[in-house]
Amino acid sequence: MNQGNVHQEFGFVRRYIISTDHKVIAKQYLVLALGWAVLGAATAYLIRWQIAHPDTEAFGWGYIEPQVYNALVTMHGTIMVFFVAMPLLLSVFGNFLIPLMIGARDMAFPKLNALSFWIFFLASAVLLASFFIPLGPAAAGWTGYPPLSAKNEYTGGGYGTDLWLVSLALEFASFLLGGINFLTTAMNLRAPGLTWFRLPVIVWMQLTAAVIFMLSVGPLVAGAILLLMDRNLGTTFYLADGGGDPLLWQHLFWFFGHPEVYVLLLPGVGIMLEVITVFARKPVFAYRPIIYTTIIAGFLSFIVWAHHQYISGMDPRLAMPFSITTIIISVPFALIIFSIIATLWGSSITLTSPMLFALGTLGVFIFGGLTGIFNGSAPVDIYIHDTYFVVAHFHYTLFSSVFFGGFAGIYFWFPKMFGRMMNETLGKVHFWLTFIFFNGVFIPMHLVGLRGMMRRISNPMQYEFLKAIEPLNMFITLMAILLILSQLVFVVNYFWSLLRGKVAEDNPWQANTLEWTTSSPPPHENFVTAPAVYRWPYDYSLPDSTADWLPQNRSEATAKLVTP
Amino acid sequence: MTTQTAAISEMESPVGKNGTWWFLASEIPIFGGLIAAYIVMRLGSAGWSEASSHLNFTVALLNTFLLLTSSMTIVMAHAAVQRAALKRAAHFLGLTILLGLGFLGMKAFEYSTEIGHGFLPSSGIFWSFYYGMTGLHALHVLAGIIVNVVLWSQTVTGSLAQQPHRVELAGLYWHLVDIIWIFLFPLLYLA
Amino acid sequence: MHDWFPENVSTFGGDVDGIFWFIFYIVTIWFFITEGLILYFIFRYRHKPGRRAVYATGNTWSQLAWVLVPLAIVVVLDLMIDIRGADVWAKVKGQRPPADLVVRGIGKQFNWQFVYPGPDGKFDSEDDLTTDNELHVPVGKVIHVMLTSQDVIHSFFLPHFRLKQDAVPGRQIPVWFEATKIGEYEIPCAELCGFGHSGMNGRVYVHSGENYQKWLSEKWPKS
Amino acid sequence: MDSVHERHYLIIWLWLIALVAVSVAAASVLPKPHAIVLIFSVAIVKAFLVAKHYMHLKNERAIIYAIALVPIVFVMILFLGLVPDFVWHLTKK
Repeated sequence: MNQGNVHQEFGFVRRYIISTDHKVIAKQYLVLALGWAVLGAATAYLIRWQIAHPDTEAFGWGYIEPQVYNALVTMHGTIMVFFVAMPLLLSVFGNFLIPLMIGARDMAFPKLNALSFWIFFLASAVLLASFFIPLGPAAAGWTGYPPLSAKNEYTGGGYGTDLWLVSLALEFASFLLGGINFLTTAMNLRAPGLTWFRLPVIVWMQLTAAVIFMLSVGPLVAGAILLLMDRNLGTTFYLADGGGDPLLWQHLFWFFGHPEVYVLLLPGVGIMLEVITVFARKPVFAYRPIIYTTIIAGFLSFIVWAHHQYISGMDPRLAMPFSITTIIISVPFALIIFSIIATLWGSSITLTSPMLFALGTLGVFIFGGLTGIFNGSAPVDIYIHDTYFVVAHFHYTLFSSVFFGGFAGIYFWFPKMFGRMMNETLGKVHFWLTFIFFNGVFIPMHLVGLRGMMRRISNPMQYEFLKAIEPLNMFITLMAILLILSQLVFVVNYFWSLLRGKVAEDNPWQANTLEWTTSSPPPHENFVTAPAVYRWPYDYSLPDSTADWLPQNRSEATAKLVTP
Repeated sequence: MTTQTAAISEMESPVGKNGTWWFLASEIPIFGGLIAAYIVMRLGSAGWSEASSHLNFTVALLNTFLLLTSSMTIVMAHAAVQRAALKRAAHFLGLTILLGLGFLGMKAFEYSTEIGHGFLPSSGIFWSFYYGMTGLHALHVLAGIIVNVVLWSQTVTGSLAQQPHRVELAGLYWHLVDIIWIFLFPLLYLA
Repeated sequence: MHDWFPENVSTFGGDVDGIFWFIFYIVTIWFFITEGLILYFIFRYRHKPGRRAVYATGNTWSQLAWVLVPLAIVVVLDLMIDIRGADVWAKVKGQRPPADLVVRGIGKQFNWQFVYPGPDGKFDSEDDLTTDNELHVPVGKVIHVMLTSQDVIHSFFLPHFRLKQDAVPGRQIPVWFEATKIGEYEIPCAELCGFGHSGMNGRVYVHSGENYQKWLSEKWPKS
Repeated sequence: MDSVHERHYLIIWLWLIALVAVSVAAASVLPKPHAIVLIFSVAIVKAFLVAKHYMHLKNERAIIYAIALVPIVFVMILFLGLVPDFVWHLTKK
């Protein structure tokens, strides 16, 4: 916290490039994440083209060789999970919201925050560079299972896999530092009166996500170092010939990989919850149970990882214990979902575009959660493992959190971020197109999976038993292209609103959390006068107050009389 | 100045200490995962003890002594800087740095004799783990030395007097590196 | 609706499908309850001037019961799924019935190799027979396949038999199946194994007892 | 007061060195299984001494203990999950 220099003006570089202001850093992440999303969408398009029209020239690209196809699949997963979902959900919203929501001037370690971003930028540069080197980027799947990833002779690739590993290691370092910052900020810099149980749920979820990321990624960092050594120093950690074991990587990977799912899920659920309470004008139902179950779910996420490995050659006696924990993890999430549904009961709903996206998150996530039960059941997984059923399932959960949740967050906090409103009509059009085409892609994909179509095959027409689903695959591809194209509505809305949007009031949605008590956009160091907190963030439609909202910084004395 | 945070920060640890502990928490699974993998792989197959017997036990014992002592010296530096005895802190920090460099020097000597005897990272699964674990640990020692050198230079300029807690934070990290070695030593050399 | 799956031709395929449908009915009901409620609430509780939302925080047990009771049902259903699932898992991957025929299955880029022990019943002997991408088995007999891999991880997938198992270098993993129907079925690889992953495809030929004997006598004419 | 601190740190250091001597002696004298149990018990004691006295855990609040211990719990879980596949490994060739 430096010397209260709220009005100090910096030059362009200090303000936008090497800024240590958490709001600017959040926007830097936003730009980078949305940029990566374009590339992620492009890889999705090429993958879908190849599946629907195998071995024809993809429009705008050309013939997709099998080797290139594997690289596309690998990069799609890597980009979407590590370079879109993680920065968008954690870095953008975590960075922007945590200090504002707790009434702090900035993060606990602003310079470390900037450093996190630039390490992430470096990770991005390394991954991007791998597209342009001879033999192309990594092609061993986003899970990078050795031995395939351990020797170039197996993939036919080159240094792409090394760059992929280096890029992931950098990205993990960046998010570890980011997580340390989030946690310390929330522990130390909360405004007076803002107790732990007056924090907005999204802050709790961001913090839980930071903790489970921090505690799960270590073994994979170690695993990645070992894989780099296998590739470059001739060690044999993952090679059976030298006494190693390929399964070791899978355990280290999924010990991180499954908590990672909840790292991506919780912030999205948090956004959904905040947006729904605001537009339902109703307090979140079962606030404390939601927080407790969030923490329980975070803990449970560490004891379910082997459900990714039922048929991997893992000891079959491990399958049922992990199957039980996996299916039991539905309980905390069911509580959160039921509570949100209960929040909707007796509410007063306005269907703005952020609300539509938040409800979309809810609806889509329920579907994804329910299909997860199939995957979690070890015997069913024998058949559906590594098929498109799994692909459809995790797109239902992750697309809901990352894109529906992410869009809800962007539409909702855009006025606070940029001081202008986004266009409502375009927002609603964007929602309906996204919602319809998303389901158009992924509902049929479950059926394709149940027919047995394997993941990561470039040409289903090579198999007799998959010939019948060709029309379905073509339909999915058409829907996917439309889904990607309908995001243009968002792009137009985003840039138009940025330049020409209606100037936003400080609190356009009449929300209670602290970020809405300062100006839009907030000044450097966030608050002109430091806020004090008197209540929890969900006093919507409090019976005795005149208005149906009551910000956190209103004291008891003024609560009943004053319209905020 | 920090009126907004005064109410809470009185009850909580200082920012730097919380942040450092979270950082240590994120380091534990990195080495923890590595050690867990080493133990299960070793329990699951034979021949590791034989490979382990080629390691230079004396050097490792000396290194254990150096690192344990350096933990003591850095905590002494902390005690000194707390009562503004900057010169004494500088001596202890300097000693810590020298002990750390001594550790790395011995490690380098150890590596070079092993490689001279033909034991490379590719010489088998034990050697893979040996070089992987000690190498990663040595990098941590190196990072700690760099931090300590920065702090030492701040005793020269005198700026450390305003930031005495920095020695404690550097110490926390340094002790973790020491603790990791406390486990690596028996795992690799004694078992 | 039941032709969502390929035709089932193994003895345990029905059990796998059965647990699938068991879960399917449970989650379908939950799907309609939850999504139905959401839709109903969105229509029913749309903002109207003059009507305020109910201030319900769920802080009392009587309110919380609306969440906890369904949650208890979820727990019970979860356990039912696990208990039924455990039996099926044990049947497919747990204990294997005694083998009538043991074959080695070896994954390699990008082929399935099968090794038959020959008339002496022993592997690594003179009369072993190695086939590429062809697995010949008799109908109604218990077949054990000892899976391993020469290079990377492959996944031995018999969609019609509801069987899948990764073949891992350095491990020998046994799987079993018993075919119930004569025919020719595919054995794709289900784990990304390199540029030839797509198209890595073997065949299992399920013969009648007679035809299988004929195949045997073609391959080992001397004995 | 500070000289008290410093003497305390020195005493801990002597303990640490003594414990190293114990484990080295154990490795050369005791039969292997016993030695291993002793050596790792000693290592845990050493780590505990460093954490408690040098890292000042004895003066810290519960939250710091939680931050330090929870990762260890998760590493233990990982370890237990690895045992069946790599120690028992039914399917190893």
